[in-house]
Amino acid sequence: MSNWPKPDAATLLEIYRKATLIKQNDEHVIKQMMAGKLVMPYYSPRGQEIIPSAISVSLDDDDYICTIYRGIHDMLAKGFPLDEMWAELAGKVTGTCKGKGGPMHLTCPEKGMMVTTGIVGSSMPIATGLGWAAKLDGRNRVSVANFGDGATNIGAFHESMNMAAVWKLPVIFLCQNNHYAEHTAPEYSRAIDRISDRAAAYGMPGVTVDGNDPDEMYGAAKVAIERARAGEGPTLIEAMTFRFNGHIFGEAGHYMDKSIYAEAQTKDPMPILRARLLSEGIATEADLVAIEKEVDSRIVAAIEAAMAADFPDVAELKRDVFAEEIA
Amino acid sequence: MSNWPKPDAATLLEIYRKATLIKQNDEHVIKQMMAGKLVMPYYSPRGQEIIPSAISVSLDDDDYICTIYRGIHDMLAKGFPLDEMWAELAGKVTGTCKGKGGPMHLTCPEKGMMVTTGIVGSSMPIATGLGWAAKLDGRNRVSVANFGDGATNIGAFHESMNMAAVWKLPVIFLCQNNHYAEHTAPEYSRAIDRISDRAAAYGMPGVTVDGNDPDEMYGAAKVAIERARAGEGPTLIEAMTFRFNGHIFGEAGHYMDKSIYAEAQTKDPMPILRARLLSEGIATEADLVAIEKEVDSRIVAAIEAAMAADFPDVAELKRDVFAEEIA
Amino acid sequence: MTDTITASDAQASAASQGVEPKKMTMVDAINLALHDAMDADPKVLVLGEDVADAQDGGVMGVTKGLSTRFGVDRVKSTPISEQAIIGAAIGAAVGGYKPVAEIMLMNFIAVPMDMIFNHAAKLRFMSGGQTGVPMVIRTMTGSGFSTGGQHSDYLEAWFAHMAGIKVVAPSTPDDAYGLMRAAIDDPDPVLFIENMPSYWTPAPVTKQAIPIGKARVAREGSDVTIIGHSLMVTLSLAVADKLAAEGVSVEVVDLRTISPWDRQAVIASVRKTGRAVVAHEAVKQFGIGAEIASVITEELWGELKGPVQRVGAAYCAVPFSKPLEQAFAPSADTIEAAVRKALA
Amino acid sequence: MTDTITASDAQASAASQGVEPKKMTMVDAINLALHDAMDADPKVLVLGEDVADAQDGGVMGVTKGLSTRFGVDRVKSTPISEQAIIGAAIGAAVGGYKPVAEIMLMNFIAVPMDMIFNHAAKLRFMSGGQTGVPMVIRTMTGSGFSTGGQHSDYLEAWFAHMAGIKVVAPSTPDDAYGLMRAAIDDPDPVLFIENMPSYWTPAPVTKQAIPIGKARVAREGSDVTIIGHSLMVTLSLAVADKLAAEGVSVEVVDLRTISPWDRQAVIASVRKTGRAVVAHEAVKQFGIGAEIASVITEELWGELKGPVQRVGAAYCAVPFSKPLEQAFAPSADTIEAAVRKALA
Ligand SMILES: Cc1ncc(C[n+]2csc(CCOP(=O)(O)OP(=O)(O)O)c2C)c(N)n1
Ligand SMILES: Cc1ncc(C[n+]2csc(CCOP(=O)(O)OP(=O)(O)O)c2C)c(N)n1
Ligand SMILES: [Mg+2]
Ligand SMILES: [Mg+2]
Repeated sequence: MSNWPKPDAATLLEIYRKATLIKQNDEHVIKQMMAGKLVMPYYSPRGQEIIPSAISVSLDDDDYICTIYRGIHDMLAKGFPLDEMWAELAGKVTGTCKGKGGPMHLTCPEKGMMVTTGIVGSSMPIATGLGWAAKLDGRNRVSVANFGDGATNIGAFHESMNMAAVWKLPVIFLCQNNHYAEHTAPEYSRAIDRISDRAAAYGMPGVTVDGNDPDEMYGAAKVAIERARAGEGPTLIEAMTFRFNGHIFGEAGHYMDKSIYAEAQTKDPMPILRARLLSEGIATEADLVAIEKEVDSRIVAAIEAAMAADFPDVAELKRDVFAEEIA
Repeated sequence: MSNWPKPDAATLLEIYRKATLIKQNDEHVIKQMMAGKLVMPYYSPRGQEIIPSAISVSLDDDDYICTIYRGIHDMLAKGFPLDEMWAELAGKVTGTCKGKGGPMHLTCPEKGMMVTTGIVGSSMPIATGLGWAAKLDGRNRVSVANFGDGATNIGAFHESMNMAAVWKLPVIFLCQNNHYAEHTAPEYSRAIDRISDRAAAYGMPGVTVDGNDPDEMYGAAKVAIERARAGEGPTLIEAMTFRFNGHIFGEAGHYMDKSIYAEAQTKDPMPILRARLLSEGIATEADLVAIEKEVDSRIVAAIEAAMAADFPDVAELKRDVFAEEIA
Repeated sequence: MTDTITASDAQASAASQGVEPKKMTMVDAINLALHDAMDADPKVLVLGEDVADAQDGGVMGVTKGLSTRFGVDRVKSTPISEQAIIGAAIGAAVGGYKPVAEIMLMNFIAVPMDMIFNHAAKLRFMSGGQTGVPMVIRTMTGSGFSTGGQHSDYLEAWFAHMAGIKVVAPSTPDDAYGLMRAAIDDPDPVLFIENMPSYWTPAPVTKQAIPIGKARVAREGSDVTIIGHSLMVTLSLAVADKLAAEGVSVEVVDLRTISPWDRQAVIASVRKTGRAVVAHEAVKQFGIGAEIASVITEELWGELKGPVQRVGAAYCAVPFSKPLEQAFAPSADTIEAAVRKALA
Repeated sequence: MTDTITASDAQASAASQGVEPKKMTMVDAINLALHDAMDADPKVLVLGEDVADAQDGGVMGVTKGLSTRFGVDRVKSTPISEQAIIGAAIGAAVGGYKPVAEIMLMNFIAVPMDMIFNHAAKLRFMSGGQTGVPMVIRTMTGSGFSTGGQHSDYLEAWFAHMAGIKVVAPSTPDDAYGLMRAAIDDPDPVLFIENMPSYWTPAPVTKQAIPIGKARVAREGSDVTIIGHSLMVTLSLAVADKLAAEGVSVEVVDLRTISPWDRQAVIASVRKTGRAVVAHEAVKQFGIGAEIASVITEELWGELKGPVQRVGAAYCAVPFSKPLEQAFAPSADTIEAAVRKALA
């Protein structure tokens, strides 16, 4: 909306840097999976890069986020350390979760990356609780709950939106609407068009933005974050986007409507933002290539370290079940 | 609303007859409990008599209803046999559930009274399934889900409202808003005023009516029922009312705001409807006394039969666990 | 003697009808059973996330073709709403239909637990038999696919401890077909546990209904009995093969139905062998093996040659990292070790 | 010798400090424990339906006074949203607080099962120890109050079978206080099971923390051991009294913690008596008694004088009608019969 704050040139470049990391990381993951070097369920965020990049520039390490199986973009944008992420994907003891969590449970509290869940809808109640903690801390922290469009039909969405609104918690409910929920198109799962209209049921502001547009996404996020930091309560943001690599790595995608897919491709945010940075003179081709190269070499280094690291010892089965190791 | 159908004189009298049965039944239950002759958790519907009475006049035995622990009014209005109800309350083998269900699980399929649940929110998903069955039957049946205001904050509400809307099922979601949920006033449980506004989140019509007013309640119910029978899908009705005897028999009620209580009492629907029937010349005092006496004697007879009946045999523990008796 | 069905019975009976049992995968066998059941009874319904053909007939393709053949009124893809899925199934069942609801993975069954435990399993009893809930809940699980902590738990013990619901778990395509037909025809709720590791191994399918509540002697033996279900049966048969070479004769009993389980068949087998091992992939502590071991011990007090051995997963969430995941769940080696302990 | 705490220890220690332990009900003991814990640590929070004083401090009054004393930011009455209640508690715990969440009755715990099973119990493990969930879930149950099929089930077996969560169940006001303090201080999630039949019987409260994972010999004896928790301990003590008159010496072990249970203490007791009865109010089949009986049998093979006897509820929903409700749940008579069978 017209009165929303806009990202300045440096911020736009930072958004591009984060988004590039996400996109290139995705390409490397797929390459490693094709080569059989990573074996895991993989939910590619390709196409959704701008959303977390444009919100994360307004967040600190101190702010909390919870995300889902398709959340590697959220984590990278939030500053998740690459080495520990790759080691975790490879199931190594040097991974952030010592290899015990894997891609669906990546966690990094120093970066505020508190919970990654594989259960649809479950990021929201927990993010609500983190919002309660943030409020009690009195440090203007916010808590961001990431989830998909399909997740807005599950009970946990309703309960946590309502509780966060009643308690005026500093939570941003960030719905990344990528059109599909596994194989399900929206007409099979809800009888309304805009998910953001659901916010009214809780007395919460709700807004739909083009999640691929850094301006809109940055603006909506910033407004919601400030509102939360000011103690005015939660906001629902519906960020429209698309996932180009289907639900899970390896799926056939027959359920996808070809014209919808083709139309979405014309809106791929990565080439659009890149072209804009150049056309608006925010960066030169050389600047961007430098970013892309630097990002790439960081990823390659992380992969190498991950592949060289050790697997955890089976004694780990008895650790971290409880704080005290079990006998 | 102004274009809603209005109950004619005979219908109004029928509503009064049902409501009187509910009110007098409640008085008898309380009397028996005070005398120690019934031992059970009892959730009095005193004050909510008009809601089920005014909807039931538009329902057949063939139509389904699901209700909750506070549901004896819904059942009586739907035609639940008095003898079997009282025998069930007394835990007798002649009870509708052979004494195995008790007050929170009264069931009578011949009258369409399919499920009574003690779990908040759970009447809704099951009523949705009955709506699916009704739709498949192709017999213009409808399914009514009864629930309280507090239940609208639980996940099952959200999921079933959404599913019923997407599938265009013949379900009436009937929220009996009696202001409190156990000891909780609305300001502690939702940040919006009208629960019916939640219907928009599902693309479903939602309406708030004075549940104590037979005209409004009859009209809203009739419109929703016809819509459902016509295959146009579900409706949410929020019927405003009050429960005069608190949440559960025996509670102290300290949480209740005295002025809210006093204000609600001025709206007690029973004396209001009675006075109206007289003032509009729909019935004479003698007519009404006759109804009240007849209702009373039916209840008294049911109580006597219930008290005289036998308890079930302990062998019943092995029956009805499965269709086939267990060894 | 018990009336347990032995491995060869079904095939013998198929053979006696001159039918060559076709080989198919468990996925295809379940798909066929659903087709046949929907064909046989118009009251049979299917619902769940992505189950209709516009959604590719299920993420694993188990329900492929059903909506095209039987229509989208009877085969409904749902929103992601597990409570409403089970609630809708309960309501349809109470209303006279026979729904087969899919909960994609067993871990997600924690979401609609209220619907299953407080409602599906109890409505018949609480209504004094006036209503019943003839529904099937299909769900799938099984570790070994690097899916981490929330996608491969076995939770059969929760449901076995729940009065009013039956629990079945096929280990072969033939059982998957037969148990599915029986589960759909059953007047009470049945939890049908599929396991991913057994999904794609073809085996003969005879298309016979298999009675709920009856175990199957998957292999006869005389020295020790292994009792299990799902993948554990396959692993146990491999252990039996291996030990046969050493002259140890292992009997393998496939529970098929976990609740109500076939005490008679299990007791008969252990009475014969005098030694028992119970294996399940669920966490060992407080798993179903404890009940089975307890009953064996109670019934055969003084007849056992040693304590019943129990095999189950480690007490932790399913770990992601391959070596941990492998060490977490019982393997043929773990079962073999338990058998040797039983024989010691 | 085990380091089991005996009934007299705590009182002796209180007495040695010259303190006369005050008598109070379990409701008051829990209320006091919550007050003391909130006083001792500003990170302790309380949430649940109706828990604040504007809502009368809980429908049973267990949380009375807390919000008045500690404020409505730390003591929050919630909407009826069990998933959000547990989710909020998990989030607060991960964020450094120590929430005590109330799920009013144990049957309602089926609603937030996903939050408990897939999240609270697993986050520490799945994060490789980076996060933890130091929360307590208080819940209450117990039949005998004519509440029918959905308000009085015991479901401890579900949680005992779940890695990563502890389960405790006090049988006395003293244990209720001590276990609550320990549960709140514990770095991991603890399910705290209260039982309504024990709510209003006053008994001395010494205000000592009671270690999680340790059983208590509630009565010493030499002929047979009864193992139980919650109300079963009270009933077992009555049985012990009665049988003492006949010259039978019954030892009663109160588990206090159901998971991880005190194997050492239980085994030591049964090694001494040679006979065991395990009693719980939950449905017998696949209940916690099966695990305990199995472990006793495994550990004391050859030393037991007979099979472990198990006592539990009938396999059905809790019935409403009084005679059925009484026959459904174990009573002193049922336990006595099992003890006699163990002695036979
Ligand atoms: C409670 C639950 N039900 C079902 C699933 C299986 N599942 C995994 S992802 C998914 C689709 C989610 O869609 P959406 O919320 O739109 O997120 P997206 O994957 O599109 O990012 C489903 C149904 C699950 N993980 N959890
Ligand atoms: C899932 C669940 N949570 C909590 C309860 C306890 N409980 C019983 S009635 C009730 C209040 C319900 O209020 P409302 O929906 O407004 O219905 P009312 O009783 O006012 O008719 C609560 C919290 C329950 N039965 N089920
Ligand atoms: Mg999506
Ligand atoms: Mg209410």
